[in-house]
Amino acid sequence: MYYVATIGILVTMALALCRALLGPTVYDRVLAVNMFGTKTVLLLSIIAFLYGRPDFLDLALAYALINFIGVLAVLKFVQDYTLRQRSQAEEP
Amino acid sequence: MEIFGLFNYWMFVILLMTGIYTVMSRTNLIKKLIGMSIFQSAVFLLYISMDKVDGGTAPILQPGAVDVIYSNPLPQVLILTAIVVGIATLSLGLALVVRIHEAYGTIEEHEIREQDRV
Amino acid sequence: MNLELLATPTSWVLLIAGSAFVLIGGIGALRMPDFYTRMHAASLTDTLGTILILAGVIVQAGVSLAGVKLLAIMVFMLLTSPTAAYALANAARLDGLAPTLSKPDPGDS
Amino acid sequence: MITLFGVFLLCLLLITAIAIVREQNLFAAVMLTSIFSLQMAAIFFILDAADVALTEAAVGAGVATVLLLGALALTTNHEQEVKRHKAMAVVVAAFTSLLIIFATVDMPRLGDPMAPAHQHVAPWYLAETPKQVGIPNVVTAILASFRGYDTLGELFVIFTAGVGVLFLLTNSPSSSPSRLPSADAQGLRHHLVPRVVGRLLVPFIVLFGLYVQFHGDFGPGGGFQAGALICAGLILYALIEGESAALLVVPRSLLLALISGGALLYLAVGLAGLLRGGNFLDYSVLLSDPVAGQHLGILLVELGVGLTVTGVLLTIFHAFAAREQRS
Repeated sequence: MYYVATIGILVTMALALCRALLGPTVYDRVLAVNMFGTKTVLLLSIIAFLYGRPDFLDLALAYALINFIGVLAVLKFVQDYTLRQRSQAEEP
Repeated sequence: MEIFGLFNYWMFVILLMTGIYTVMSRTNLIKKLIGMSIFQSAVFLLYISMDKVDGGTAPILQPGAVDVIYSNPLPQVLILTAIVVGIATLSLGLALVVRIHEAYGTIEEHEIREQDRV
Repeated sequence: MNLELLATPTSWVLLIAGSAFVLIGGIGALRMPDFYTRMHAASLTDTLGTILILAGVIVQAGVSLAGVKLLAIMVFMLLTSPTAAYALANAARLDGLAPTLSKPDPGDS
Repeated sequence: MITLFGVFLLCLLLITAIAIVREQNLFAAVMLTSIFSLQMAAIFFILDAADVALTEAAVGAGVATVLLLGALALTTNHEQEVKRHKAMAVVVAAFTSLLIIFATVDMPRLGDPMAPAHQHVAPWYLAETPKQVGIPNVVTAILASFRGYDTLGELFVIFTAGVGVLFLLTNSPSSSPSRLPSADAQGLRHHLVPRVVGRLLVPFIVLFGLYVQFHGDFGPGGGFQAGALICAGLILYALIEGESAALLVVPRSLLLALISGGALLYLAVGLAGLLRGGNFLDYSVLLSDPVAGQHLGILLVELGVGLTVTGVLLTIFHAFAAREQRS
């Protein structure tokens, strides 16, 4: 039964990768990264059980905790970028 | 699964060459650094592929268990440290690129060369 | 005894339902027409799929350290995944990415 | 079946790598890089390398993306299309890959228990770790004890890289001081949702980092992973509360103390072994009971690694972020 769930998650990963490759905007790619991160957490937790070593859930826990830092960094990057554009537009 | 016996190594080779190709054909310095990190990841993949033993499990001993096959811990030690060293050296490279951008106003290799020639 | 008999089919149903939701989310993220609808499809199903799949595995794990860890993973995912969606939508909006509004009906002049 | 999952993930990995190379927008390329890292972590886990996967997770999810974005903010995010030696590069890469693929035919198949790599020292490490070191995680035992010299060297490479970044990025600003609005330095403070969730999660991330640090003898973990995790937590704090608030929590002087203190702690443990009549980095002589001595030595050495890695990664982050506000 774990196999069915694993296959479902792997197919979703492939779909997310398609979205990342197609774009068209960069935000679609960030969305794909975020989806991929969630799916990785699920995949790692299921594979830990498939292997019969549930003590390796630490990995999925690490991803669950820090995976959204990348998206927050994107928000900060875009915010700084637009602020810079605006201040440059005001200068001349 | 016999046909996939060498698949990991082939993927390693293709990834390695993707990295090399990026470094050779691109002029953007950050792109070159990303290419180098792909190259590095390919090497990680080679080492980790070599640690797998059929029917094995990760080399963290299970108390009380007998007849458990463990995968090879040695490549894991080498790669574990290499990943952190990799990010540290990558950021050193990025710092150099930032300084180049401040000095030349560009991070394209051919434009830097042109400015040097003048 | 009865509970154990019940546990396996329950976790099967949860796992399959969860992977179905995850898959639907993936298809939605691929097929929807613009960024905001794609994000809507992906982030909503992400949450439900995560709950269902992790609940399915928790039923298998039972009351143990693994079960507690899975519960922690679930709680943290429920906190971080909507936050990431918020940050992403905000970044896109800040950058001036406009949602595609419904096109005027061609029959309608 | 799991082999097939691995093959599938490897195919996705290759597609991602090619997409990274073809992508002209560097911002998108960085995003694809973080997908690449997620796939690498999953593959490492499938190939039985839990410790390595945890390291890749800790470094790839938080720190790497943030650093690359920081560098992009300081330079440019678009790559110029240049036709240069492209055909020749393709030919060289294709020829070399055919050559190496030809060489792989002689390699042992994946998972072959009779492969030379599994015959030599690996069985010795697996058999001797419970007797000599007495901890379950063989990876940590080799990392900190059997091959302690290696790790000391790696730690000093990281130390040197951190010092190098400090030299490169903290010189006196050549350009005029900040022309950005001061709101820029405040991070994401006016975004309520990330702020609340972030403030809630920072202590958990740091706590989990400490767990990984001190549980590394028994499960996947150790100084390298813990350093990257704690650094990710502090980076999160810096993102939501702004640079200056983060520097109040962990000031620059403390960062420098962490960087050098960790490396010195490692050296000091090695020298303590020498003083007590053993070899350099021989922990068995630290206490009267050799196994307890190994425990103490590994704990201290991993602590040193954790301190230095946290310090270096955080210093690098601050160096990039401070540059951004100045330029």
